[in-house]
Amino acid sequence: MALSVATSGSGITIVRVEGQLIVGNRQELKALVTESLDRGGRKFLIDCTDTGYIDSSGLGALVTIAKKVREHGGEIRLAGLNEDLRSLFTLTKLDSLFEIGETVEQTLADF
Amino acid sequence: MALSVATSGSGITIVRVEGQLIVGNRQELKALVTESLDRGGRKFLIDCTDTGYIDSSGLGALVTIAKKVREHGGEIRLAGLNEDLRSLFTLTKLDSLFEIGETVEQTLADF
Amino acid sequence: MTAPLRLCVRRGPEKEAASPTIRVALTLPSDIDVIEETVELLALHAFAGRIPAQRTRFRFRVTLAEALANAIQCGNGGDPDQPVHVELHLTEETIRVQVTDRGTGFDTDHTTDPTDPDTLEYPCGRGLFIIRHLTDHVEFNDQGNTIWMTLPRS
Amino acid sequence: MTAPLRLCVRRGPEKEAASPTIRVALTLPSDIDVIEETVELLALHAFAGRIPAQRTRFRFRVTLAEALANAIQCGNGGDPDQPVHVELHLTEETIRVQVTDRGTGFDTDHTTDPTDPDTLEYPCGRGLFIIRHLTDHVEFNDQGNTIWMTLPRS
Ligand SMILES: Nc1ncnc2c1ncn2[C@@H]1O[C@H](COP(=O)(O)OP(=O)(O)O)[C@@H](O)[C@H]1O
Ligand SMILES: Nc1ncnc2c1ncn2[C@@H]1O[C@H](COP(=O)(O)OP(=O)(O)O)[C@@H](O)[C@H]1O
Repeated sequence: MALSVATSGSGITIVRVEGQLIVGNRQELKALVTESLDRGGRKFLIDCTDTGYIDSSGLGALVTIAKKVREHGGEIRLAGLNEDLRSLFTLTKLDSLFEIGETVEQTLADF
Repeated sequence: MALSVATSGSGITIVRVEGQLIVGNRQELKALVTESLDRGGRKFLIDCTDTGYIDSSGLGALVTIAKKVREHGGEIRLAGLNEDLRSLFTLTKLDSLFEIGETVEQTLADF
Repeated sequence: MTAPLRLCVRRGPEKEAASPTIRVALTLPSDIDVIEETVELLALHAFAGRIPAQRTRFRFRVTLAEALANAIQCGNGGDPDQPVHVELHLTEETIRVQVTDRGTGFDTDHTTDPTDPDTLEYPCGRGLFIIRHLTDHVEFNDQGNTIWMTLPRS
Repeated sequence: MTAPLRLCVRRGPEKEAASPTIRVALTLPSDIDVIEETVELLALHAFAGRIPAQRTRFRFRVTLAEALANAIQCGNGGDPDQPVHVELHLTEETIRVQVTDRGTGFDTDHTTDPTDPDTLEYPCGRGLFIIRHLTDHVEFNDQGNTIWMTLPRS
């Protein structure tokens, strides 16, 4: 997995997850978002356009991150999920915890 | 494996071997050449352009066929062998028993 | 040379494919960092010579990753010296995945529902739930240290 | 939205591939008509995810076909009820092929040279010679009903 972070002109922190988000690497994602929160970031977009698959630990990490972001008065959205990834959120009902947008561009514009 | 037979304008029987020439199908080739001999065919070209691999039974079948053809005063040539197939004949020194031409066209012209 | 005249075409005996079961086996250390590579390696064999549906490939990868994570973390307690054994039994239609750890197992009849509003925000407890929903069939041995999952191959 | 500014790129831990040995196993009936299919099936696994040299693929297919033919015909006497067991042990660099039949074996030390002018026109006796020349290494068990052949994977 590779994570890359960018900040949009409107101050949204875009975290791009390339590859698998699984038990072996979910901590990296948590650490990265925590650092961004510490630096004052409050709006987060997780870009899953190039995400392969997510396991239950990866989903767990996203839940934990979402909680933390909300505790800081922030907001987190997901975007770019393909049908398979989307089905994981529907199955686990986590789609009720996360705002899941369509493309990154669309989700950024709506934020 | 699939065998197809054709006769050139100059009366050469061209036997095309598609796929593997191995223990499970070598009898077909023997039967086919024997029938051609019975019908008076004396010049044979085995077209290996689309042959995958040949096992020791396949080589053995070719040796038997060559003998039979020569006993009938005929001649047999091979053509279209790729490097790998050619190496089998060099390794087993069967290249001393068979005339091995280059392309089918070239070998037909030289026959 | 004039155009050759086709006389006949014969095909060798084409046996109805007996479709033998192919077994693919692999032993890995209890290290969560090898899960991803193991999954990719086994996916190559699971679908060797095939182009399965995108969804099939996804189901295989997610459920195998889950089962390996449980075997490594819950079963073997993350002790890298304890091996995890994986086998795929491949038939024409299905993949049977077997994952065995060296642990004492657990009560496999006890299931929890991670979609329960009370526990929805828990970070854990979704693994077996996902496995049950993304496979065609799940079974455990009595001890609870072997899981068998059945998935399609196409 | 203006162009996003790249802040950092992190990569997860990439473990030096432990390169586990993968075992692929298959049992077939003693029927020469299943050799071709078995060879193709096992070639898929032997080179899964790889694009080996044309020559490597050829060597694998020819020598496996030879070993299967011997096991079926010499070892099991062509009795379709007698199984032949094949295993591939795949490492990063090599393929170890194991073929076992139910026969009584033979004197594996006794080798003949089919290129001898006296026997050059014999229809048989080239199988083991080809195996010895197209593999990197050949071994038998003491009984002579198991052959191990080592070949490259690339
Ligand atoms: N291979 C195993 N060995 C021992 N216990 C296991 C094993 N697999 C699962 N479990 C038990 O089942 C529980 C539920 O597993 P799971 O649904 O995957 O969620 P999680 O692993 O996130 O807790 C685990 O917490 C563990 O107690
Ligand atoms: N698996 C086997 N079981 C018993 N005998 C075998 C086996 N493999 C080879 N042999 C013996 O070795 C001989 C030489 O084999 P090979 O070189 O393959 O030539 P061929 O099979 O054409 O005779 C065989 O004729 C047979 O007697």
